[in-house]
Amino acid sequence: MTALKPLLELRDVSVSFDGFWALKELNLSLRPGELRAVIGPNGAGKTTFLDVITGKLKPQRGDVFFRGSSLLGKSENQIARLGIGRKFQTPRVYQNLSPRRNLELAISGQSTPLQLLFGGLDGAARDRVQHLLAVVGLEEQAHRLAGGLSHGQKQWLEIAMLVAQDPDLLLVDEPVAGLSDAETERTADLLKRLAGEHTVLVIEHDMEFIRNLQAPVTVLHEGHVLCEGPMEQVQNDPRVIEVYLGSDADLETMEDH
Amino acid sequence: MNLFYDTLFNGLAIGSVLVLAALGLAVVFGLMGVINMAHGELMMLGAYTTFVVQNVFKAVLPESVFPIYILVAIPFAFLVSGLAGLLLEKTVVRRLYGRPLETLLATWGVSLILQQFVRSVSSAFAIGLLLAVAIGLFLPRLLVRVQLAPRWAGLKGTISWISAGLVGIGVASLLGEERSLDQPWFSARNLDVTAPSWLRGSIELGGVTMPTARLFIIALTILALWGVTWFLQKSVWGIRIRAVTQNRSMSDCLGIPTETVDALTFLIGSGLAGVAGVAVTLLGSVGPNLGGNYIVDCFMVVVLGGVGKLLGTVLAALGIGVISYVVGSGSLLLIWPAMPAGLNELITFFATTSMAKVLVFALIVLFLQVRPAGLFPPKGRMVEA
Amino acid sequence: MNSFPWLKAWRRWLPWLVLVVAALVLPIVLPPFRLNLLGRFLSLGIVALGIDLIWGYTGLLSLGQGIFFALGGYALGMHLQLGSLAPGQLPEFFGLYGVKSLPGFWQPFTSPLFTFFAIWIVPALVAGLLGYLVFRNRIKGVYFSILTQAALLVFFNFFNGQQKLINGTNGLKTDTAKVFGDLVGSDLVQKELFWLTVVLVVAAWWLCRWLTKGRFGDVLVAIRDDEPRLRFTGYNTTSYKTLVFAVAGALAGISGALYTVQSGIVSPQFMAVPFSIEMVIWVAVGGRGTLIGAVLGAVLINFAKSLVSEQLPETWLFIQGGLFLLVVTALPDGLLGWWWRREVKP
Amino acid sequence: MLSAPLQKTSFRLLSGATALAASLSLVACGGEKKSEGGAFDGEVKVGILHSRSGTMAISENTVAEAELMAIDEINKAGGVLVDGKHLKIVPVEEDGASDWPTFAEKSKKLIDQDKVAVVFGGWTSASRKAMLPVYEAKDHFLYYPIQYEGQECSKNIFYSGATPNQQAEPAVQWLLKNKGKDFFLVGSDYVYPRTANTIMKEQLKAEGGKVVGEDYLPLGNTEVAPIIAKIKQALPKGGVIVNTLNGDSNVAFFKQMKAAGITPANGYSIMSFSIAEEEIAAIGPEYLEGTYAAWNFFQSLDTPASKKFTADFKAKYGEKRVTSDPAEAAYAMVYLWAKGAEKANSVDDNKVRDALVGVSFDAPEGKVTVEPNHHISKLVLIGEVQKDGMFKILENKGIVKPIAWNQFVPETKGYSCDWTQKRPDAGKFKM
Repeated sequence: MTALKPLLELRDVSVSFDGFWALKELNLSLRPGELRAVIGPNGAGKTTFLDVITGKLKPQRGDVFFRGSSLLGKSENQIARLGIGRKFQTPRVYQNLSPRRNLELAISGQSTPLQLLFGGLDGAARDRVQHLLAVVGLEEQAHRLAGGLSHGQKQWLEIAMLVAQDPDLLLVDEPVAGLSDAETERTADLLKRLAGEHTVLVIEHDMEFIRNLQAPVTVLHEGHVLCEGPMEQVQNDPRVIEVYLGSDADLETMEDH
Repeated sequence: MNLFYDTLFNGLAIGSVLVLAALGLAVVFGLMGVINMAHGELMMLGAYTTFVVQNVFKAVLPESVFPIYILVAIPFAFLVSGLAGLLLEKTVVRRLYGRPLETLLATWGVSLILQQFVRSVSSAFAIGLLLAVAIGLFLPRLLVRVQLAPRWAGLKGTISWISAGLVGIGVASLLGEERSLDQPWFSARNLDVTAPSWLRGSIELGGVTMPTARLFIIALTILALWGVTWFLQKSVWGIRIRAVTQNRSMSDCLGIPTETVDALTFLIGSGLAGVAGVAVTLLGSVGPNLGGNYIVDCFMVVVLGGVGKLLGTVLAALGIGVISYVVGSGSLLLIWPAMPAGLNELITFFATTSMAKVLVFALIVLFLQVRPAGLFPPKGRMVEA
Repeated sequence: MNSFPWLKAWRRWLPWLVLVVAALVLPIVLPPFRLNLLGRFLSLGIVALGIDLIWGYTGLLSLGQGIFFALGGYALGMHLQLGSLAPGQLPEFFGLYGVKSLPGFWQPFTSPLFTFFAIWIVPALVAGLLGYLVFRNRIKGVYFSILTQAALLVFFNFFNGQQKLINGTNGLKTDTAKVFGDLVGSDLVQKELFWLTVVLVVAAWWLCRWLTKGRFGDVLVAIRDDEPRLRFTGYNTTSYKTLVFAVAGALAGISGALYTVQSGIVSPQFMAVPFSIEMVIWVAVGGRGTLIGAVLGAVLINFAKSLVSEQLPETWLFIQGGLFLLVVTALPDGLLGWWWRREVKP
Repeated sequence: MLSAPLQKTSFRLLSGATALAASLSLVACGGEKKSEGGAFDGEVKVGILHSRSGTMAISENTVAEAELMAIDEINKAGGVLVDGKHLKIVPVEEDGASDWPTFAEKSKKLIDQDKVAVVFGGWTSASRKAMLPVYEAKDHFLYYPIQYEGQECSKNIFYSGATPNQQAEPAVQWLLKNKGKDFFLVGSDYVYPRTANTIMKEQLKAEGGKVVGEDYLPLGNTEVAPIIAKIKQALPKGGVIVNTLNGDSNVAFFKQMKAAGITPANGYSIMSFSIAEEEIAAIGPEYLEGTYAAWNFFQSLDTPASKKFTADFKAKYGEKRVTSDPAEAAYAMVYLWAKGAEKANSVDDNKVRDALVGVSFDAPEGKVTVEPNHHISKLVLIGEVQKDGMFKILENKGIVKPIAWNQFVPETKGYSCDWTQKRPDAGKFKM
């Protein structure tokens, strides 16, 4: 297992907002093909952590490596081009474009203005868009504006956009918030299928969902890693129970979170 | 050294006018994210209020109290501009929260209307206007039951306002037949606001001539800054305002009346514009175009200062003031008379008030390359949604 | 409404019909003065198209399009000043300020070819540079608007103050210059310019349509909707914004040049703060993101302004102010958006 | 069209009207028009083109009012008598909106659309320069009533304001003789102050004065502290300041000069070329008392014609109003045109042009005559601002003939303009 070089590695990353350390000497590494869940109470620095990886925030200290080279100083779009895709906490789709066009923007390997003006989308890409629309069940709505979709549909559309982008590393922030149980299950299946070929990092509050993923869990607390390990082990770690609920409560209630 | 103090004082003097003028704008922008293009016109209302107060003092009160009219004008100007701002917030800005560009355009429209308003207003006009506003507010209530095709439904308000406007115009026209009612109050002319004699002289201190009007404005600026800081930091409503700025929905849940907070913020920002309006009557002309002379400079102050802190506004304004003065007056040539010919020519080229503005803007754009969010950028995860 | 397809078509095509009539029938009917006005207002439609591109599609509200508009006008104005001179002669106004030789930057404008390119490339370059410096730093929203306005004021100050270089406040006149042996101000040349304007409006419209209908246009809309999201998808949004701002600059330059020869003068007034904000309102009234609405808005509002200011100049500001309020509160999609609105029950 | 007074009232009545209401009112008022003007044999339309909105409206409104007053008077006296017919003068008012291109546009409209016989209009030199090509291209006529910088002599413009040798030059001479040799020149940043200062610099060179400084303020700018600093540096112990600022800047300039102690009491002589009675009232006489101005007319000019003009103006527009040089020049201009038309026995503009040279009118300032260079001879006065906002006349140089091409400036020295000569270069030829 350890023979493989880590795909993503964060070394001693610290981020401060006006004296408040949102991340404190955070260390974390992901192997290629791994599926990893990250949990943590509110304010643990989960979103900040994604912001640092994707280039939105520059850490005051520490470094982030992707395939062995540093991501610091690279812009969001350069990092995305390197193969890191991100899904946001609240679904972010382009409201005034149809789902099909949303997907076409995500799938395009071409990203410069000239390419978009003079190059068309090839047949394979079109088929893929059509396929993804079918997968997320948005064929009917393919030509309506995405702003008119329901919350769940937007979540699925965004996940589809992430898949369309075909990154090596998928950063997925709360993919099942607001989804029904059936949808949640399908999402878990989808993510599991993606892992292996891709590396997937999921941030989620829904413990049932994480248990479904059957993935190792990293617990963030106050900007650093509290503990790492399989779900069962983490669940029984007294430190985790303490930060979530105070000393004597049971982790099961986290599901209501 | 003398030159140094002279430069410092004049830079401070120009800067303090900018601080005062931009303060209200910065408060509203910083706290509500709204750019009020009508800010300059609210200053103009303050200046017109000063004119009215001055004339009342001249006409009604004994001559001995005339010198203090300017002090009396300050609270009045705050009130008049503040109420005008409140009306603006209640009728227009409120509908546009979260759409800053639209707010910008709408307030520009209001600024045009205000400019023409002070030019045209006469008694007949005012009565017609009041009537139109009354009808405009009342008519939609009557029309609630009227069903229109969806295409027209959205325009119901507009249609009723237009009809109200027509009634107002009709009434104003009828009243206007009476010549005394038809006389414009201010007309398009510049108004004569004469500072009391104690604000027309100057004080010599350490070889620097300090006009009392400038000193007065500096004092007024410090007072206004202190007042705003105190209000935001210490008063109950100030704390509420800051709470709403940081987290609107949370504040709402905690029972803070966010709508009242918005209105209050706007009122204070507009009122400060009114106070600035009083101050600029000491320096320049009072006319319908007064606002336009200051507004872009105010924007530059806000952009340079960033939205986070009032300190940014103050430093930005003083910085712009000192640089404009140093460049515009060609003081550099005096400090270093033997500078190389090329540089000398360059400095002379920029040593007029208009070219100094060009240079200051270029410097601001350069500065923004280093600090894109101004002197004191806001931090944290709320910055970019 | 769906039971009347012809009615739907009528709704769809009426605005186009209005424009075609305006372009084909009015030249025959209108007296020369009004036709000249129509030509000028149509040329303003081109700058409005550019604004629709950057604001209606991309969400960048520029309050400084007057800069590029005036640059285009000045480029052509300078050429016309030089074109009708004998060799070695200087434009007359230089004599007033004691300038003895032609300033260096005037020299290339003797060439018609250089001028032809300068009219749109110079504004595009200036817009591109300004845009790059601003967008590179993620300055956007109202900050961008205010900065463009300040830039406008700076250009205004500069042109207004440089008597010796560019004739300052007075601007440059074109009516008494000659093209192909005829006075620019003559009815014949003006009529030709009208047709040239019509052709260029169509060309500009076509260009904007080509830019907006494909995936490039999708990126523009996506920038307006959620720019950070697009960056995380791997698009360098700065380059898109810079490019589209430069295109709008070039359109403004062409528009300014056409407007100049049809007004007979280019002056720093083209860079006055209110004029550039007015341009935005043409687009807003016509309908953001409709392209054709921008042209329609420019023509309609300017005709209204011209008529109102002939009869009751004091009321124009009230009407204009009211329009600003109207389009942001009751008619956010402008006239065309309202006209083309789907009749669905709310 | 509306008659002048009706239209004037409708401006006020309908301020705030929508375009719809505007057209309605036009229809309504249009009906009343026919009931008046029965005594005339016909009409002649003239254009009045001044800024009624924007920055310049402050100044130009008065000029337009003076022109309308002259038109009213002429109509009351039976109109223009041409070819045995009494023609009623019908003014067509347009708004230049303080925007030079608009002046050009509205000129075209007045000529092509309204077919006016002549246009009275303009204030700033920039607006005149914008209109000039229109009138030259269409061979039509503009009558321009404001003192200006000279260096222009168009076949298609009549200038009823002062040329530099009727205002700036005598003022400089007077200052050199009575006030001092060190001059600081301050002006707005546009063509009139720039050109006027160029001329004055040449004059000072020739007559033994010295320019110690020169600065310009953008139109409408009110931050004058840098200029004041420069004045103090250049003239620490007093001296002469020549002010060619225009519009709003003057208010800031005088308020802050006073505050900085640059006052007549401290040895500074300030001469302004754009401050008339109207501006004094708006700035406040307190700030201006003791400064000087050179004009061709002052309200305080003690002649019967002057007193009558002021009395009539006040009766028509209100007791508080004042008359001033630009108003007087505009008023005289309309009369000169009417006399020219009667002399030509036609309102055709080219015939009037030929007839107009040599026509005289007993203007409020005295007898003025149109000279062959399309400018008019005028009375030259130098005055000092008094507490009441009026001028005390310090010197009366009598009637001075206009010189279009300045004789101090090397480029134009020795050139002249004479439109009565039938030579192709009549506008500018070497004497």
